[in-house]
Amino acid sequence: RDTKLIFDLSRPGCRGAVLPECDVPAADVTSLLPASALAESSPELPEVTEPQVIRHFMNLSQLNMSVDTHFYPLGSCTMKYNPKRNERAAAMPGFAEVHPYQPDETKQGMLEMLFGMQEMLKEISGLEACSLQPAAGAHGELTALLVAAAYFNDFGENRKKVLVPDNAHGTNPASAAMAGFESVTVKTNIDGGVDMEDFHSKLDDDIAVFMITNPNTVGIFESHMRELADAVHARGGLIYLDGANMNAILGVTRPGDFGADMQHYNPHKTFSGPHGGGGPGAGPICVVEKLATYLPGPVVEQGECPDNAGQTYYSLETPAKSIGKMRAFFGNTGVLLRAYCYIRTHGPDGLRAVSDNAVLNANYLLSLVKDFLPVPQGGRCMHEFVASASKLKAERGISAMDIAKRLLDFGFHAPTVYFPLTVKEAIMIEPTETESKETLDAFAETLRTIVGEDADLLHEAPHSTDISRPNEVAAARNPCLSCM
Amino acid sequence: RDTKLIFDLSRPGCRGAVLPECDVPAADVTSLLPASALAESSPELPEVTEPQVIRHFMNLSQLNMSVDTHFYPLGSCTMKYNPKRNERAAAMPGFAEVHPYQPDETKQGMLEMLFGMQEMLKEISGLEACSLQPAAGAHGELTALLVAAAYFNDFGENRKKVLVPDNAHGTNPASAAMAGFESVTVKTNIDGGVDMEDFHSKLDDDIAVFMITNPNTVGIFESHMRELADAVHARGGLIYLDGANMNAILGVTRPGDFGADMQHYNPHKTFSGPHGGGGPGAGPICVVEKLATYLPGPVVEQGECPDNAGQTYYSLETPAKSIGKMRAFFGNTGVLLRAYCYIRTHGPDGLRAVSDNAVLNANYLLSLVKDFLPVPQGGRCMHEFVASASKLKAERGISAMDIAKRLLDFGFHAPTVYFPLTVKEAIMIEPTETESKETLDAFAETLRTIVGEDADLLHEAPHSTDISRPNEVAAARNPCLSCM
Amino acid sequence: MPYLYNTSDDQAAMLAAIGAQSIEELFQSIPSELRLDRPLNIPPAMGELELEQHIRGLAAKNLNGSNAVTFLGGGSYDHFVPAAVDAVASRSEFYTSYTPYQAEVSQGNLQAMFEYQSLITRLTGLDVSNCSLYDGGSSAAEAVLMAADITRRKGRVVVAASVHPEYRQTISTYVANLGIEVVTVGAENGTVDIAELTSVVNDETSCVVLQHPNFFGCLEDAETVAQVAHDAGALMIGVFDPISLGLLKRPGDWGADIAVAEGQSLGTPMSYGGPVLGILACKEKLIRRLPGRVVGTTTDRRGNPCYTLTMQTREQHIRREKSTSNVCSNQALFALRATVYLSLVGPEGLKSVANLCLQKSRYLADKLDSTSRFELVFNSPTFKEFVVRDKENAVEDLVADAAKEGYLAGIPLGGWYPNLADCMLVCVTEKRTRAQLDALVEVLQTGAAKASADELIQAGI
Amino acid sequence: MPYLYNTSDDQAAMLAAIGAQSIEELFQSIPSELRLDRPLNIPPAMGELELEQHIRGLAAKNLNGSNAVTFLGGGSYDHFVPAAVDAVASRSEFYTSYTPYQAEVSQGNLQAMFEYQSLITRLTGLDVSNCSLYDGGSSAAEAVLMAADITRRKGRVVVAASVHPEYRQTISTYVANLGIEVVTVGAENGTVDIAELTSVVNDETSCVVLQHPNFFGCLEDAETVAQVAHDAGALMIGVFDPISLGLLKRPGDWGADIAVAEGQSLGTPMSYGGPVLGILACKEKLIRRLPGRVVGTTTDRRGNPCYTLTMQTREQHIRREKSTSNVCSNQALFALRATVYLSLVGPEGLKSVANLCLQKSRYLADKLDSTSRFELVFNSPTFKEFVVRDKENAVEDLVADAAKEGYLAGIPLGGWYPNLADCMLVCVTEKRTRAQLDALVEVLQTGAAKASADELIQAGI
Repeated sequence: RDTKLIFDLSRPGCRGAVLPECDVPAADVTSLLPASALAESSPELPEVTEPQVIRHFMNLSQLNMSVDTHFYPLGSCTMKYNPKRNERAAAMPGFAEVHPYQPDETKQGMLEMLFGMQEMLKEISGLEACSLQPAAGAHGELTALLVAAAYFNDFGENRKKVLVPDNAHGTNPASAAMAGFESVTVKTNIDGGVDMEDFHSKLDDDIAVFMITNPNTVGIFESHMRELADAVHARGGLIYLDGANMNAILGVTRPGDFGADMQHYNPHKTFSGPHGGGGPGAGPICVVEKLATYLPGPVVEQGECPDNAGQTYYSLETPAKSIGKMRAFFGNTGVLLRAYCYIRTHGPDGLRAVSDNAVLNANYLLSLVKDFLPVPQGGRCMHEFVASASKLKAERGISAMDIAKRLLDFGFHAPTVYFPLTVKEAIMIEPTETESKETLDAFAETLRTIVGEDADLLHEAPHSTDISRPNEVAAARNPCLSCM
Repeated sequence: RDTKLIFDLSRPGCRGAVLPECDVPAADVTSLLPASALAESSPELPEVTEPQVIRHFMNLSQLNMSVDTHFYPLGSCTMKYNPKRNERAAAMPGFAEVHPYQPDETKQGMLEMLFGMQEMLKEISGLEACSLQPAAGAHGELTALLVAAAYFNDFGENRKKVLVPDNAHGTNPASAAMAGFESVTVKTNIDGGVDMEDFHSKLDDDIAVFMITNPNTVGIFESHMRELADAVHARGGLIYLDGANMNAILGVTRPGDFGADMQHYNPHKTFSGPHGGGGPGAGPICVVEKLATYLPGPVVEQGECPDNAGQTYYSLETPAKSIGKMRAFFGNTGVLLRAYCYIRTHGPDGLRAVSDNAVLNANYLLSLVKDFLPVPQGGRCMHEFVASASKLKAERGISAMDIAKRLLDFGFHAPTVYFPLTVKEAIMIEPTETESKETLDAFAETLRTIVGEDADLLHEAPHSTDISRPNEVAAARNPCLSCM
Repeated sequence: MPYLYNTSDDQAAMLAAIGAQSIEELFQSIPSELRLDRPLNIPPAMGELELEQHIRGLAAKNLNGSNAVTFLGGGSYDHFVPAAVDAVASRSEFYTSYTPYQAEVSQGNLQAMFEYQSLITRLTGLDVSNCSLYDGGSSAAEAVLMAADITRRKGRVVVAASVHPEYRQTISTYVANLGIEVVTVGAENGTVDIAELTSVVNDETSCVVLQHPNFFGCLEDAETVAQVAHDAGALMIGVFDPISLGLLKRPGDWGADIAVAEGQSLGTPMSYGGPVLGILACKEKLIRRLPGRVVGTTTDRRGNPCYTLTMQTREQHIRREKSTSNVCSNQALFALRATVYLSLVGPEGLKSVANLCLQKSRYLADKLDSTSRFELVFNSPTFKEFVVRDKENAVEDLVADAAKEGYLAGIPLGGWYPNLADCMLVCVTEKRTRAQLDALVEVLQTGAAKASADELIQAGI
Repeated sequence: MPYLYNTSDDQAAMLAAIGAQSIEELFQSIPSELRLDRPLNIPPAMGELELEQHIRGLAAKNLNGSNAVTFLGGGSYDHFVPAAVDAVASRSEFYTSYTPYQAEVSQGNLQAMFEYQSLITRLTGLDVSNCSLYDGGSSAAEAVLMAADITRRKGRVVVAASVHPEYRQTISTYVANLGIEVVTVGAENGTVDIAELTSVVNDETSCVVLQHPNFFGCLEDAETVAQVAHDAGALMIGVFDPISLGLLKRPGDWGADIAVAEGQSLGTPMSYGGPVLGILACKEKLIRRLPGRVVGTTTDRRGNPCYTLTMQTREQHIRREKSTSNVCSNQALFALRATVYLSLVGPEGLKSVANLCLQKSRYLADKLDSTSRFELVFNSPTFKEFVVRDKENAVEDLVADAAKEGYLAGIPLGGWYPNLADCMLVCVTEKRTRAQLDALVEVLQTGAAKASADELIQAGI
C-alpha cells in the first residue's frame, strides 16, 4: 500500500503549471507593494508535475466506494444515482462561468432557472415562499430558525424554546443553539413517533419552534402530525420540517399540508445532487406566507422587461424585513441546477414514482431482513428503516459496527450505524429507488450470511479492504491534522 | 468476481433513455416505408437503466491498468502521459460538434488548426508535404505505399519490391502486401542494425520502397542510414520511415534530413494522444515534394479570403494526381487536435526536451537493469531497449512472459514481450519522458527482485490480479466472440 | 515543462549512473551530418492558459452545435449523445490504456469489447463482429478485400453509385494497385439500377457493395440485390446505418454476408468526421479472413471465465505479409461509446430514435416539396435523408446564405454527381425540432429566418 | 424513467414479498386528509435531449466566459482552472461518494482532505485547518462565533467596513439573535481607520475582523490591526485571498489567530457564487472550538498508517446542542479541487498567478486613472482589484453599455457604500490579456470597442 502524500512526491524545480509571461509593462513587486506586506519566502507548496498529480489522485480515487461503483445504503443520506446529464449541464460555461455580480440583464437564463426552482420547491412543499440561499441542510435549519426569531422579534415576542424529538438529526438542536434558542428534547415512544404525553408536557407559551423530521429518522410517518401541529400553532409557535426525508413523500403529501410553516430541502439527497465526498450540498428553505418577508436575500422575482414591455424579465429582490444574508452571493447555484434538471426530468408523475419506488424498495428490503435482524419500529416503513443488532450484541457480542464493517468485505457500503440514538445498536438502511431488486436481494442475502458468521471474524472485519479498522481513539487523543 | 454482462442485467421494460415525443404530425411507419424493408421484431438490445449502465462500466473500468494509474512501459507504444488540457480542447463543441461537410467559411478555426498541424509536421519531419488523412500508423503506411505506387505508375514503372528489415513492425510487410507489393525481408545483424550485406544483395532495380524504422525496434539509430538511403535512391527507390519511434528524435534529427521520402507519424504515441484502450489513433504522413501531388485529399491550403482581400483564409484542396481517399471525410481530427495542443504546449525547445528526457530515461533504466537482465543490443539506446530473458529461460526456465506477468503483481504494466522476433525472449521497455527517476528506480528494483524469485512462482504469475493467465489456446481453438 | 519530471539534479544523477557526460552524448550514434543544427521552426511554447485561449478562439470560429443548427448528414450525423456515454468514455482507465495485451489487467476493456461484438452481431443479424475498424469508408474497403480473398476472385468489385461517394473512392484507392476493377452501377432514380447491376455481376465478381438506406437516403431493394450477388457466387456487402436498424430489417436478414457501417451515430460526436467507428460484421464462415482485433471468451488458470484477444494468428505481428490485413489497432474507445449508447437506448429507444428521424425528415421533405422553389428528386421511400432540387439552381448560394443565419442547410451534390448539381442532401435527426425545420424552410425560401439559429437555441426550441 | 429499475413485474414480486396489495398501501400510515389529492403542479417530464436543449438555451442567455470578458471580482474570481483539476474532480469515486464515515473504503477522500488541511496550514502559516466550510462569508461568521465562545466575550465584534459587505452582513445575521453587537469601523480612505478601531475595541470585544487585501483591493496595515486586537485580549480574524499569498505575508505571520477565505479561486469555477469553498484555519490552541469536519492520521488494526475523521466529539451528532457548530458536511469536492490546484501550480506557479494579477491590475488602474473621465479613489497599494470613480457619475449605465459589447466592467459600489455611488470595483486576474484591458478602457470611454469581447475571444487574445 502506497501511502505517499503529494508532499512526498515533491522535488525542487518540478512544475505542474506554466503561467504566461506578463504582457503588460511589469514593475518590480517591491515598488508596487510595501515590503512589510510581502512574504519572506515562497509558499510552502509541493513541487510536482501534472502527470504526478494525476496519477496520485487517480489512485487515491480508487480507494473510495461510491454510488457509481457500489450499493451505498447509508440511511438518512439518500445516496441515489447522480444523473450524468446534470453534471453536463452544470459544466456548461453558461452556468459555470457566470459571475455573481453580473447585471441582471446578462444572466436572465440563470435567473429563469432559479425562479423555476423556487416555484417548484414551493409547490412540492405546499408552502408559499422560498429562499435558495442556504448552503446545506443544516444551514437551512439555521436560516429558518433565524427567520423564526426575526418573526417573533418583529411582534415583540421573545420566545426561546425549540422542541426537538430525541431521534432528530443532531443538527436540529445544534442549529437551535446557534440561533440563540434553548433546545428542549421531546421523547419518542417505542414506535418511533413523538411521545405525545411528553410533548404536551413540554409545550408552553415560550415555544418558538417545534422541529420535526417527518417521515422521522426511524422511517415512520408521524401519525399524530396534525395534532402536533395544531397544538404548536395554538400556542403561537411554528412547525419546522426537517426535509432530509422528503424522498419518501414527493407528490404524496406536502409539509405545508400537514402543518409545517418552514422546511428545508436537501437537493443533494432528494434531488440527486452528488454528495462530493462530503459536499457541496444545498439547503433551500420554503416558508409560509407570513414568514416570507424575513427570508434572506436576494430571491428571484418574475416581472416584465424594463426595456421591452410584455417580455418576461427576472430580477433579484431582497425581502422587506430580511434577516440579511447567510453567506455571500446567491446560493449554491450549481447544486440547485442539478436539482432543477432532476425535477424537470421527472415531472409530477416521475417524482411520485420516485417516492413510490423508494418506499417500495425500503419495505421490500425490510421484509427480507427483519426475520434475522430485528427492526424494532418496523412492520412497514417509509423510505428507510432502522434495524437493531442489540439482540446479536447481547447474545453473541456482534455489534452494529461489526456488521457494518463486514459488509465492506462483500462490496457493499455500510448503512448508517448508531443513529438514531434511540435505537440500540442501530443500523439505518436506506436503499433509495435507484437500486434494483437484484441488488436488494444480494444485499439481504449478504446480511443473512453475516449474522451467521463467527463473531471473531466479524470483530476483525473488514478483511479485504485497503486498510482495516482505524484506531479512532488514538486519532482523537493526539490529533495530527496536517503533515509537517 | 462479478462477471455479469450488460445483457445479464437486462429486464423487460427497463429503459435507460427516454426520447422526446414527436413534435411533427406522425404517420404510421408502414405508410412511409415498405413492409418488406421493416424489421419483424425489436432490436435485440439489453433493457437496462442508466444507473445500471454507469455502475457496470465504472466497475469494468477499474479492472484496467492505464497510464493515468500505472507505469506502462509498453515498448514501441510510447505510453506517455495524456494531458488533460488536450481532452478539454477536444470536448469543446467548436471542435466536437462540427460536421465534415460544413462550408469552408463556417469552419475556419478547424482548418486553421489543421493547416498549422500540416506545417508543424512537415517541419518536424523535414519533408515538404503532408496529408492528415490516415487513421492510424498502419493506415499511414498503406497510404504512403499507395502514394509510392501511384508515383511509379505515373512514370510507367512497375516496381514490385518492398524491402523490410526482419525486426520491423509486422504492419510493414502487411501494408506492403495490401498495397500490392511483394515484401522482401532484410536481415538485421547482431547489433540490431540492417545487415548491409544482405541489404545490398536484395537491392535491385525492382525496388519500390525500403521501409525502415529509425530508431529501429531495438532502440538503435541505424548507423548506416545515409548509405542505405543513397543506395535505394540510386536505384530509383523510395525510403519510407516508420515513424513509430519519433519520440526519440524530435528536433534532434529529421527523417527528411537522413534520407526518408515518406514517413508516418503516430500522434497518439509521439504527441500524447490517449490510446483509448486500442484506439483511436491517427497516422498522418509527410512526403517529399515530388510525391505531394499523389497524396490523398483533401489537404488544407492557406490563401486569401475571397470576400475580404488580405485576410487569411483556409480551404480544402485535393492534390492533382491524388490516389483518392483512404477513408471518408478529412481524417482523425480529434486526435490531431490533441497532438496540435501538445506541440503548441511544447514549442521547439520543449519537443527537444521531450526527446532528451525520453532517451535519458531509457538509458538510465537500461543502466539499472542490464546487469541482471541482458540487453543484447544495448550499451546505449535511444528511447527504448530490448532486454532478453533467453539466459534465464535456458538456465532456470523463466520466460519473458513469466517476467511480464509477474510485474503485474507489483503494480506495473508489462513491457512488450516477444517483439521484435529477432531477439529471443524479448522484453521491450520504453519508459517515456513522463516518468520519474523514482518510478524507474522502483521498476528496476522490482525487475531485480523478480529475476531472483522462484521459477514456479513466476510460471504461475500473476497472483494478485483480477484473473490469472487466460487460456489463449482454448480461446482461439473455439472462438466465442459474442454471447447468445 | 509541465509533463517532464527530470530536474537538472535528476538528470545529473541519471547521467552518472549511465556513465555519460551529457544528454547530448546519448545521441552520439546519430551522425552529426544528419543532425538538425537549429531549433525546430515551430511556434514557441504556450502555457495552459494561453493554449486554452488560443483553442477557444479557434473553436469560436467554427459553426457548431452550440451556435448553429445542422441538417448535414451524408455519413456523419448529429444524433444525440447521452451524457452517460461521455461519463464512461472519460474514465482514465478506459481512455489512457492501450490494446489489452495483458488480459489480467485489462478485463474491463476486454469485456466491454466482447459486449460490443455481441451487440453488433445482434444488431446486424450476423454471426461475428470484430471489435471495430477506423471508419465506415475504410471498413467498406476492408470488406471488399475480404471478399476478394475469400472468393479468390480478383477480377471485379461491383458497387452501386448510390453508395457514399467517399466510400466508393476509398474502395477504389484500396484496390488500385491490386488489379481489381471497380464497376459502378448507376442509380439515376435514386436507387441502384438492378438491370444494369445484373448485367455486370459476373463470375469474376467477388462482391456487390450496396448501401441501404443509401447515400441519397433512399431505401434500396436490398433483398433483390443480394439475390443477384449470390446467384453469381459473389458476396453481398451491405453498408448500413445503425440507427436505421431501429426500424429496418437487419443486414443479415436481407442477405448481406458482410455488413459494414459508420458507427459514429452510436454515441460519438461528429468531430469533423473523425475519429469515428468502423463497424464490420460477417457470417461465421468468413471468420478466418476477418480483419482487425477480436475478443473471445476463455478461462484462466483458476478456471474462472475471462476474456482475451484471440485469433491473433490472423494478425500482422505473427503472419506479417500473410496477415488478413494490416490493421493492428481498433477504435476501442468508440466501440465502448457505442456499447454504452446501445445499452442506454435499448430496443425501445433505438426504435424511437429511428422513428423520430423518419417522421421529422418526412415532414421537412414534404414541406420543401410543397414550396414553389424546391422539389424532391427521388420517389423512393427515405429514412432520415433526402435529396431536394433547387429549381433556381443556386444550391451553393443558398447554403452559404443559410449558414449566415446559423443554419447548415444541406450538402450540395454536384461535386460527386454532376447531374445533381442543382440538388442538395438534407438530413434530419431526432435532435431537430419542428421550430428548426420550419425555420429552415423559411430561410431557404427567403434568405432570412424570423429567428436565427442562435435565437432558437436560446429559446430552447 | 431512466433512473428507476423496478418494472411492474418487479413491483408485483416485491409487494408479494412484503405482503402488501399495492404501493399505495405502503403509504397508509399517512392520514388521507394529509394526502395530496392531485398531481404536483410542476412542468411535465423531459427526456435528456429536451432537457439539454432547454438547459443550453438557458445557458446561452447568460454572459459567460465563452462569450464575455469579465472584470468582476468582489469575492468571486475568474482565475484559470487547469483541466487536470476537472479531470480529478470528475472521478466518480470522488464526486459520488459521501462523507467518509467508513474509513476503510474512503482512504482516497480522507487522504485528499488531509492533504488539503496540510496545504491550508502551510499556506496560511497557521497550525490547524478544518476540511472546509460552505463559503468565505459563512466561514467568517463561524470564526466570529468561535471567537465569542473562546474568549467568553459575548459583547462585541468589531468589523472593518473594508471587509466584504456580504461577509459583514452574514456575520450580523449569524449573531443577530445572540445578543452580540457588531461594531463597524469606517474605511473612508480605503483602509480601516485605525484610530477609530482602537477606540472601539474594548475588553468586551471577542474579535476584530479584517480583510487583507480588503474588499476595495487595498492592502491593510494588518499587523497594526492585529496588535490592537491582541492588546485588548481579542482574537484577530483575518479574511484573506488565497491567491494573494503567492506574494503576501501569511495571515499567521501577520498575527491572525483565525484566518478565513473564499477558496473558489483555487480551481473552482465561479458558478454564480456557489457552490464554493470556505477555508478556515486557526492556531493550535483554538482547535477544540474548530467547526466542521477534520481528518487526522492514525493506524489501523494491522498497524498501517491511515486516515480517519476525528475529533467528532465536537460535532453535533454526539454533542447535539453543545457542539461547536451545526455544520455536519464540508465542501469536500472543492477542497479536493483546491488540493489539486495548489499541487499543480506549486510555489512558483502561485507566485506567478499573484504577480500577473498585481501587474495587470496596476496597468489597468493606471490607464483608467490617466483618462479624463476616471480616477482612482484610494491611494493605498492594491493587489488585484481597485476602486475607480466615474467623474460623470454614471456607473450603472457604463456597466450596462459595456455589457452589450461583452465586457463585464466592474461592480457598482453604491448599494453597499452610498458615498461610493459614482464608483465601481474592477478586478483583473491572470486570465485578462492586454488586448482585453485596452478594450475595456476604450469601451468605458467611448461606449464601444474596436473589437467586441466575442471578436477578441475568436482572435484568442
